[in-house]
Order: sequence, then structure tokens, then C-alpha cells
Amino acid sequence: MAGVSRPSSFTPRVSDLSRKSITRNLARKQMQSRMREYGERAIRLISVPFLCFVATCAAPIAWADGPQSSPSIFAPASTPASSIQDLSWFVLAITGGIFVTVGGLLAWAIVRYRARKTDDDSEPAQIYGSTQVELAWTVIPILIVVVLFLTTARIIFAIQDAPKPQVALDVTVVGHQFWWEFRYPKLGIVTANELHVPVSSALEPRPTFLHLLSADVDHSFWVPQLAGKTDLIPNHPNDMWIDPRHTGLYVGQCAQFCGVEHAKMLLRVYVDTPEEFDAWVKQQRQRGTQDSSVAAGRHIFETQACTNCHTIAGTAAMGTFGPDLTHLESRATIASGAAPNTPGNLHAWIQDPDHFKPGALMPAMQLSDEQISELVAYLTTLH
Amino acid sequence: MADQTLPIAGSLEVTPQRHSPALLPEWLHGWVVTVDHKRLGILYVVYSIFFLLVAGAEALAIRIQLAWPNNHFLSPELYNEMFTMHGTTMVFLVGMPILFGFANYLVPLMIGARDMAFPRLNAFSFWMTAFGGLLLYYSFIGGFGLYGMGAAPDVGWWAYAPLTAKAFSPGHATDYWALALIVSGFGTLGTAINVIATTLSMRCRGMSLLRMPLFVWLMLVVSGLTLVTITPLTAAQIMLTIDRYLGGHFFDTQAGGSAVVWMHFFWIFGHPEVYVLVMPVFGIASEIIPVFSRKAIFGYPAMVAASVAIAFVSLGVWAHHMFTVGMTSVGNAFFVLSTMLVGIPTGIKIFNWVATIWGGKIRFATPMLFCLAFLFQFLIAGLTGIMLSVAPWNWQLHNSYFVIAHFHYVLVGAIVFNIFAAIYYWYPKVTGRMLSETLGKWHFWLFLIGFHVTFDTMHFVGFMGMPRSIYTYEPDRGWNHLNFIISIGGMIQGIAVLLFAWNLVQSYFRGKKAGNDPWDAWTLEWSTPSPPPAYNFATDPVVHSRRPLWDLKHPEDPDWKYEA
Amino acid sequence: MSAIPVSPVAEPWRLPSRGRVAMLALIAGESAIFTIFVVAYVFYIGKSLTGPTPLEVLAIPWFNTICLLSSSVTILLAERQIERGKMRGFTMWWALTIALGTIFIGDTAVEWHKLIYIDGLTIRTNLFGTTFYSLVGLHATHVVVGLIGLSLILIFTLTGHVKEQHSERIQVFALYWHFVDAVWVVVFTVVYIVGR
Amino acid sequence: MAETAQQRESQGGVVAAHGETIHLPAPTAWPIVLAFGCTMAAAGLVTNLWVTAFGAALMLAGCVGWFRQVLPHEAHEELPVVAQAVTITTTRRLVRHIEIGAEHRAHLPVETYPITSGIKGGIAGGIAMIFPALAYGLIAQHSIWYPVNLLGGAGVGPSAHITTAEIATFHWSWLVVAIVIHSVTCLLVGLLYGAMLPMLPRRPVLLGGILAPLLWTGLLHSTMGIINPALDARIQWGWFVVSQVTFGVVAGLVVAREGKIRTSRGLPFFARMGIEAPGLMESHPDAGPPVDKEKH
Repeated sequence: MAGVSRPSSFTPRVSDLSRKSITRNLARKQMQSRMREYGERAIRLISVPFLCFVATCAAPIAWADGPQSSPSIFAPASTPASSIQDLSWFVLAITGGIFVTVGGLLAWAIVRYRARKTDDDSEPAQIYGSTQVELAWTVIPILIVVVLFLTTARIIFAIQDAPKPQVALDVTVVGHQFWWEFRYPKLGIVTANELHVPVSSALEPRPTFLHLLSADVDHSFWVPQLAGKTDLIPNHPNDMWIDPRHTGLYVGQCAQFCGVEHAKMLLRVYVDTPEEFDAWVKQQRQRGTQDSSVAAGRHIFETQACTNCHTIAGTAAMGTFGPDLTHLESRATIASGAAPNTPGNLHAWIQDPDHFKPGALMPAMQLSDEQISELVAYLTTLH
Repeated sequence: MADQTLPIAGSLEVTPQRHSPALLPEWLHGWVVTVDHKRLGILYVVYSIFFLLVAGAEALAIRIQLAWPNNHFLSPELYNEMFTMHGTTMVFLVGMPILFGFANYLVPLMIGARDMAFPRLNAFSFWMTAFGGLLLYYSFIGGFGLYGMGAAPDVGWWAYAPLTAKAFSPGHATDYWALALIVSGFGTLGTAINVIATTLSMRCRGMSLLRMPLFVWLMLVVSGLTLVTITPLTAAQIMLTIDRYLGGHFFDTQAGGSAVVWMHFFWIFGHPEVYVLVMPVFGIASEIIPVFSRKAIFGYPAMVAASVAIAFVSLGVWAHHMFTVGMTSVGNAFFVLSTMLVGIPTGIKIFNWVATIWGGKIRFATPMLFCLAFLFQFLIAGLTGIMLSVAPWNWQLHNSYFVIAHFHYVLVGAIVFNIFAAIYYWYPKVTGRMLSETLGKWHFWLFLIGFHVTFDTMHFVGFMGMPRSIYTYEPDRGWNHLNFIISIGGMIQGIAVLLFAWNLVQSYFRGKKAGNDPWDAWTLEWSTPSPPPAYNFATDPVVHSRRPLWDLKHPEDPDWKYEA
Repeated sequence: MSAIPVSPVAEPWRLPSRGRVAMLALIAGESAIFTIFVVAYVFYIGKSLTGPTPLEVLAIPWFNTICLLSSSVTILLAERQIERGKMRGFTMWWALTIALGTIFIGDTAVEWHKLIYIDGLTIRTNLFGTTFYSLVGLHATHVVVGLIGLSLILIFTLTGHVKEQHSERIQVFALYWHFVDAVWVVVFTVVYIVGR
Repeated sequence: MAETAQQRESQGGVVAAHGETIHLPAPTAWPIVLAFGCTMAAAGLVTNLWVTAFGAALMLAGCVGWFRQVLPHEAHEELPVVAQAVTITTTRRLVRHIEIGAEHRAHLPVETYPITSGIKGGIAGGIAMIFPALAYGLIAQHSIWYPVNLLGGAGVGPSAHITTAEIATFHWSWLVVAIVIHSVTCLLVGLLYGAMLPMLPRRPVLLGGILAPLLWTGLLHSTMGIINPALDARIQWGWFVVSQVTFGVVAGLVVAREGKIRTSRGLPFFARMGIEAPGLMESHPDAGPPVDKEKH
């Protein structure tokens, strides 16, 4: 209801009990201009620091294309994320418009109709309602809802029911308590925590379709720059897709509370050029390296409980509770992104997993320092 | 007709022996055995304010932990307990009891009754709620979880299966959560039944349904909603307990059970629960805004209709909490539409409040300040709600700090602000003394600033991809400064709440005498002395309009002439 | 004392009875609980990973059902009797209601005994067991609570404490019993007709 | 007060007079005992089953005690009442009133069309609008189904890759969707017209019939790319404007005719909005009994 009324059209008439209305009207006229000035100043007084504050908050949001260290939803690098961003600008514009209109009216009413010292002791006119105005401000929101809904529904269908092209890469994502397992069923690759996908372009589309499963509790796959999140729920497979336009590292993390170390269930998605991706696939398909110089470490690995949980292709280790370590050294981080993959960190991790991730399900193996060193020496050969 | 006048109780004195300061045990005994709706109302509010301080302290612990990355103030386990208990406490031990406390105190007074319909059930309900809360907190001492003794529930207040299964949540921490909520749930159920019976069966002469104050209307709607929302939660908790104690398989994904079913059951409760919390404060705002604008509420029938509409629509929107769990696209679209529809009656309410202010003479007393801030904040909360209802955008925003910001805008920006408004407004009626306006203004401005510093900023870290429920975060994500700002804001709010608590205590002893009607208000409770006698009204009042006291104050221009 | 003129029309001031309102409210809440359990039952029909299945072990309890449903009629007759002050008739119909309810509970106990010890179906066997015992057990709990209430009233009647002026309270309590019967229609349909 | 309802029913609203005592339910400890018993019974599950047994015993005691409080008669205490006259006063003795032209006092809101006029206008406009739309289909696309499917199929469905041939043929589901969207929108806009046209200062038909559709079209034109690009690519905006204006003019005319517009230019805005205002006592002789002047 923009521009409802000017004060002059709202002419007060004092009831029979008093006849001071004329003088009061004059005084009121004089007050009005001063009042409006005061109101504007008050609004400026409040709004300027508020807007500065909002700008300060908004400043660190990354807007640019390409991978960012801060995973802003306003820096999309993939079709689902881009459609969502377009939609979000549209919704922001509408809601922003509503906010300015209603908030403006409210602020104006508060300033304009505040009690003043010069006021007499009368009650203002009692207004009980108006069918027409109320009807108007019921119908207009309904029309806005219709528009918003149609737009939203189109984007839902466009993202959720997008057909899967032949060239699409399939990846099965399995959520585990505090780490990610990635399986490439057509390529025969199993890896953990760091997802490699090829870049996709308008000329050469190569989307990746993710099939989402969970091994234990609920998790959620969220890399904001690539797509909205989708939950990984046991007994309830889900699907989502991405088609990243720029190469690089995209970060995200589990977005559904899944237990103690939910905070350190980090996600890293590497978007490679087609050549890089093919090279990576080739390397991942090799069997584990067999370096005799680290046989002692391998022996420790195979004779301790490590094999219960971890797999290293080509050895006796076939466990599935923990990440596949066959190509451990091809990954930049350990413990689902909690620490960089360095021999020192590996050593510390094996010695006391709680040091990086208190509550992680990997037990402290109570090995001696030498044993751990030999083990780390072995693990660092797993390229 | 003998009753040609509106009889209003005199400033009645209760017999001296009831008031005279007795010995402490006697005094305590009086409170324990009481069935007086006013005393029980006070008990509810005091109990809730105590837990408000507790849950506030938990929130501050959370914010200290998150002030900078890789902080070690709390262990991950303790952090998870903190946010679980913060959420559970604020919803079940602060929000609902305090609002039902207001209902207890005010509904009989406002409809001209002498007590609730079932005074003993009322006492029972309060004690169930109270003992439920104590049972929940006993888990800090007696709970036996994965980490030994003293483990409070740590599965989130939404407690998604199968994290709550024995396999992932061993020990008894989760059982404490389920059992405490079942116990307090029965208390809430009793209160809801009581409020419905009171409003329908105890109204004084002339108090037709369409003359009831809006607060009473909203409590009636809320109680009806509570009946059909708390019970699904209780049912789901019973199923969870069966799973955990008897080896059932309701939510056992290994035996074909479904984790998604729990989500449905929880949110069938959980979403209307938000309305259970927010609608009473609509009622509070609808009482306070007219009085301080000096105008009748604009569009009373529309306000009632909108409340009922919100209650009905709210029962069909729950799955908007589940856009990311993989529903069909048609299912998603349906819940987008139903959720957006809530915006329409809510919009009507906001417009009607603005129209009530429009043309009034606004007095900026502390209660009104809180209500005005509520109007702005609730507007923003509603608009961010619309943003979240847009399913594709929700896929980004869900479980991020944006959601935290949104629902704190509702729970704090709307509900807590209005609860403060209500306490400033009705404290004089309850205690006979005014709360200090100076401290009140300090409280208001500090809390307002703290609120905005905290929760405005949270929207932005949400945009930047920070998920909720994480005990720490990576230092390179660009979230550091904003998190620090949020924590500062939390501290400011904490100081403001302490000022408020101090105000409550010191005004009780030193506050200005209130008189029976300090705000020049219009509803029946202001026609009794402050504090009201045990029987409320010496003679049963008779009313002729929505504003009985207006009719008395302006006999030349009474309301009843213009109401249909 | 201020006074204002009011409309001279003095319409009678009637309000619904608080007991009835409260009982209806309680029934609304209980309905929500049952809805959740029924939904869970329906959702999990056929989702059990192991046997036994409902078709293998469940027999339709016609006798049982007739007993419970006819108890709604007998309690209605009892209500009529107390309204007219006929305490003997009231006592008779009331006792018959209790008997019918007891038969229902006894029959359910026999059924459960067979399921547990012969068919080996317990609450932990499979999803069917979990949902079946929960839903039917929830209903049986309500029947038991109702029977306790009915029996207490019978005792007070026999000792002469219940009189004609209590007919309102009796009717309010009977509402609960009618509700319990109505729920059985739903449970029966879902468990023994749809679910089998 | 427990018995109030019954008392009131039986006594017709006559209640305790001054100086008497008032029945209030007596304080009792049994509710708290029962509540504590329930809590202990639950707490036993997480501690020790003996606690449950203790809780159950308390529950039993609580129930028995409680029943003895209310059966056969509810326990009461008598509270003596000391009544004094209380003054309900306000410092504000005046009430301002909205000034409205004398001839409009009797019926508020003034200058309103009945809600049905909006509905009728919406229906009429909606029907009228069909003709230019179908004409467009026939002339420009050689198929009357084209505009229907554009709304029902391309406008809503997952229709990114829809072909022109598909749009030109008949589809049942799209027809239904199009009819639903069309009629709902027309009704809503008609209602809006019914509500708002009387508020507009002059020439409602011009404003509602031409300006509003143009404004609406402009808004859609600039946002349609976001709302639905598939639709955006196919809309002929010239024809679109024609059909919108057809709606606007027809709906506006119907609304205006139904309501017999009187010129309301001289009225204040609030009056045109149809706000009800009190304080028009002289003109409300039927609203209630005459004011008792002595009481002033």
C-alpha cells in the first residue's frame, strides 16, 4: 500500500466535548514540517551505521568466478549453483522490495505518530478496520506468492529432474562417521575425502552425477560453489549432479550433524582438466606399490588391526570401515581434511587420532615410536 | 435488568493472614500446594527465566568456542551437548513454559474468570513440566554416555535417527532427552486442555468469542495446535524409547526402518511448534501495541481469522525442513507452495499492526519499544523465511548459519523481544510495582544492538558456506572475523539479560507503586488491584465490547456501538 | 463505580461444559498420537526384512471386535439409564460394558501369547512385530485405563456414591470409551484388513 | 474457581455480593506428588528400576489423594472478600474522530463496491481476455491451443526443451493447468480491483483498465526471463499487452458498473479506503440504545 496518505487528508475533529480543534490544527500544521525533518534525521541516524555494519558483514563474501577458499553461495561455478544464485537474486529483489515498503511504512508511522509534548490529552481516532484495505493487502501477497512459486517450481524441476547425459561421470558417495568414501563404479576406483571430477563446459559438457549413500548416520554433501546440499541417509539413496566450469579445488563439508567430529568431516572437490583427470584415473587404477625398503612398515600394517578397517589393494588389508589407503599419497590431506598429508602429521595421527580429531573412530594403536615411523615410511610410498 | 452496569471489583484486600510474611517453610509450602492460576503462572515464568539464564549461558559458551577457529574452550563432545541442551532448553523449558505461564496468569483475568477450568490439573501440569526439565538437566550429573558419567544429550534438539540409535548413541544421554520430553510433554498437554476448557467454558457474561482479547484468542489457537503437535512428538519419543529399550526397529535402518520417517514425525511436531511459540507473542503484541498507540486493534476479525489460518496451514508445511533429504520434485514444489502460503496470513498480521500504529499517539515506554523492534525483526524473519521456502535456495541455505540466523530472528527477535515486552507490561499487575524504566531502556537498547550484531552477521556467514552444529571451523574459510563479531554480539546480549534480571529483582523491592492500571489499558485484568486478589474479581464482570475498560473510561463514546 | 449504558437485550449466557470440552480436547490430542502410530504402521507394511509376515500369523479377531464395539452400545444404554435416574439399570449396563471390555483385553492377551510363544513374533523380531505390538499395545493400554476408570465408577456406584446428578460426569467419561472403541475400528482396519 | 461455570449456568450470572466469601479450590499437594511420581517412574528407566517402583507407588498415592480431593465433592476454601469501589479512570477524556462528509456517515465503509463486484469483474475480464489470446493463437501461430499450452505447459512444467509443434497441439493436462492458473489469477486480480478501485482518486477505469495492465506487463517483461525463460522466449509482448488491457478494461468496467461509482474526490483518503470510524454518534441512531446522558 505505497503512498497511503498525506497527513492533511486525515483531518481530526474533536468531539463535542471540546472546541479547540482549529488552534490545534494550526499548531499541527507547523509541527508537521519540523516533524518530518526530525523523522528523516532519526532514520538517517539509525540507518547509516546499520548499513555500514551490513556492508562490513557482506564484504568478505566472495563474488568472483572460480574456486574460492571461502565457499560462498554467491560465487557459483556449476549449473545447479548458478540457477540457484539467479533464483536467489530474484527472491532477494522481491523480498527486499517488500522490506523497503513495509519497513518504510512502519518506520514512517512510528516517527510520524509518536506522542509529542505538545499533544493534548485526547485519544486519537479509533479505527477498527477496513474490508477494502485488508482485502487489498491479502490479494497482493497472494499474487506475489504465485509468481514466486512458479519461478521456484521451474528451478526445482530444472535441477532435480535434469536428464542424465551419456557422457556423465558416475560417482557413488558413501558417508561414514566423519569421512567420505568416493566410488567410481564405471572406472573401478575407490578413494576417500578428495573427489576428482573433470571440468565441464558448454561445448563439451561432462557433468558428474553423484549417487549418495550412507554407511551409518545422516550426512549431507555440500560444496556451496557447485550445488546445493543433498543428504546422505542410510537406507534412502539420493542423487545430485554438478558440472563445474572452472578447474581448481572447491571446498565444502558435511552439513548434517553426524556426531562428535561432524565439524571435521571436510570435503574437497578437485576439478581437473580432461587430461589431468585421465592421468589421475590411470594412476588410481594401478595396484598398490610394492617397495621392499618399507617391508617392515608393511608388515606392521598387515599384522596389526589396521587391516580390519583399511584396504590397500594388493595386500591382505581389505577392511571397509576406514578410508581406502591404496593411493594415500595422492591425497593432499588426511583425516578427512583435518590435517595436511605430511609424514609428520601421519605419525601424529597414528599415534593419537584424538590430537587432530577428538572422537574420531580411528583408535590409537598403542604402537611404539619406531613402529609408527616404519609404518609411516610404508604409507608414504603408497602413491 | 439488574446488570445494567459493568461491575468492576474494588481494590480488594485479601485477608491479612494469607499475606502476612510467614516462616520460610510455610511460605514454600504455600507455593508448592497452590492451585491458584496466578501463582502457577508466576511459577512458570520464574522457572522459565531461570532456564533462560541457563540456556543463555550455554549459548555464550558456544559463542566463546566459535569466537576464533580451532579454539579449545569446549571439547567437541561438550560443544555438542551445549547446542543440544541450548536448543532443547530454549524450546521446551523456556519458550513453552513462559508462554503457558503468561496464559495461566492472564487468560482467566482477561476473560473475567476466577481460575482455570481445572486448577488441580493446572498444578499437575506445571510440576510435570518442571520435573521434566530437572530430569533433563540431571543428565549432566547422572547421564552415562559414550564418554562416561555426566553426559548430557548430544544428538541435536532435532535428534535425527539413526544417530539416536543405541549403536551410535550408547549409554543413557539420549534416553534422558526422550524421557524428559515425554514427561514435560504430558504437562504441556494438560495445560493446553486446561486453556481450551477455560476459554470456552469460563468466560464471564458478555465475553463472546469475538470479544475476547486477542491474547486469549491466540492462546486458544495455540492450545489447539499444541494438542495436535506435542502429541506426535510424544508418539515419536515413545517409538524411540521402544527402539532403545525394547529393541524395536522403528528407526533402525539396518532392519528396514527409515531415518526419514523420524524426520517427518519430528517436523510434524517441530514446525507447528514454532507457531506454538510465536503465536502467543502475536497475542502479546496485539495487546501492547494498541494500548501504547492509543488505538483499537485494526481489523480484529482479520487478526483472528489469520491466526486460525496460520494454525491450519502450519500443519501442512513441515517438510520444508526436509528439502535436502531427497523428496520428489513434486513433493518439494508442494511444500514450497504451502510454506509460501503461510506468508499471507502472517503478512495480514504485520499489516494490521502497522495500521494499528498508523494514526495513533505512540508512547515509547519499554514494552512498546520491544514490540516495535519485534515488528521490524519479525518482518525480516518472515522475509528470510520466504527465502528459505524457495526449495532450490534452501538446498544452499539449509543447515547453514543462515538458517540459524533466520530462526533466531523468529525465536529471539520476535518471541524473546515480546516476552520482555510482556514482562515489562504485566510486571506491575503481578507485583504491584513498576519495573525501572531507566534500566528497561538500557536493557532494550543493549539487547537490540547485541541482537543485531549477532544475528544479522550470521546471515552472512551462512551465505559464505558455514554449516551449523560445528564445534570449530577451518581458519582459511573467511569466517573468522564475522564469527568474532557474532560472539561479541552474544556477550552484549548476555549483559543486557543480566541487567534485565537485576531489574526484575530490584524493582520488586524498590519499584514505583503501580496502581491498578498504570498503562491506561483496556482489558479486564487492569480492573483488578495489583496484585489481584486470589479470587480475581469480587463480583463477576460483565462486558459489552472488546475493550471493556474503554467503555468505562469513555462512556460518551463506547466501543460496543461500533462493533458488530 | 463507573457505569455505562448497555444494550437492553439480555440474552441468556450459556457456555459449554468444561468437562466435555476438556474430554474432546484430550480426544483430539490422543487422535494425533494414534495417527502417528497408524501412519508408522501403514508406512512399514511389507517393509520387514524377515518373517513372520502378518498373513502368516494374524487371525482376524471378529469376536473380539464385536465385543468391544457392542460395549459402546451398552455404555450408551447405561448413560440413558442414569439420566433418567434408574440406578439399577445403570449398574447393570455399566457392569456389562466392563465385562465386554475385559473379554476384549483377555482375547488380546490370548492372541499375544500365541504370537509370542507359538509364532515367535516379538517386538524385536522385525518391523511388523515392532509396529504391531506398539499400535495394538497402545490401544490396549487405553482399554486398560478405560477399564480401570469404569471399574472405579462401578465400585462407587455399588457403594451408592454415584447418583443421578453425576450423569454429566458419567457421560464425559463415556466419551472416552466411545473414542477407544472408534480407534479400534481404525486399528482393526489397518492391522487386520489392510495390513494382512 | 472450579464451580463457576455451573454456578453461572444455574444462577444466571448472579454471583457473590460484596462482603461475602468466595469459593476457591483448596490448595492441595497431590498434583505435585503425582507429577513427581510420573517423573520418578520415567527416571527409573535411566537409573534403576527401583526408582520406577518408587515412582509408581507415588503415582498411586497421588491418584488416590487427588480423587479424594474431588470425589464426591471438590474441596474448597472460603475466602472472605473486602470490596471497595475502584475508579477506572483515564486522563484522556477526549476522543478524536475522522471527519467524513455528512452524507456518508450512515454507511461505512463509504464508497465501496461489494466484494462480489470484484469477483464478477474478474470473471468477465477473464472471459474477455480469452478472445485476444485465441486470436493471437489463430493469426500468428495457426493454432488456438498455442496460447493455452504456453500458459499451461511451458509456463509451469519442466519445459526447457519444448518444441513449437508440441505447443501447437492439444494436451489435456496442459489445458487443465492453464484453466486453473487463468481462473485463479483472474479472480484474484478481480478481487483486487473490487477492493482498490474505489480508493483511487479519479477515473478508476482508466487506472485499473489501462495503466495497471501496462504496469503489470512491464513488470513481467522485465522479470519473465527469470520466472520462466522458456515462456519469455515465446511471448509476443504486443499481443500480451492487448489481452491484459482487455482484461483490465472489462474488469474495471464491470466493477465500476456494479458499484455505481460516485465521485469521491472530496473525501479524505481514509474515507475512500473505507475505514470504519467511530465517533459518528449522531448518525448512528440504530447502533445501540440512546446514550444515557445523566451518566456523563
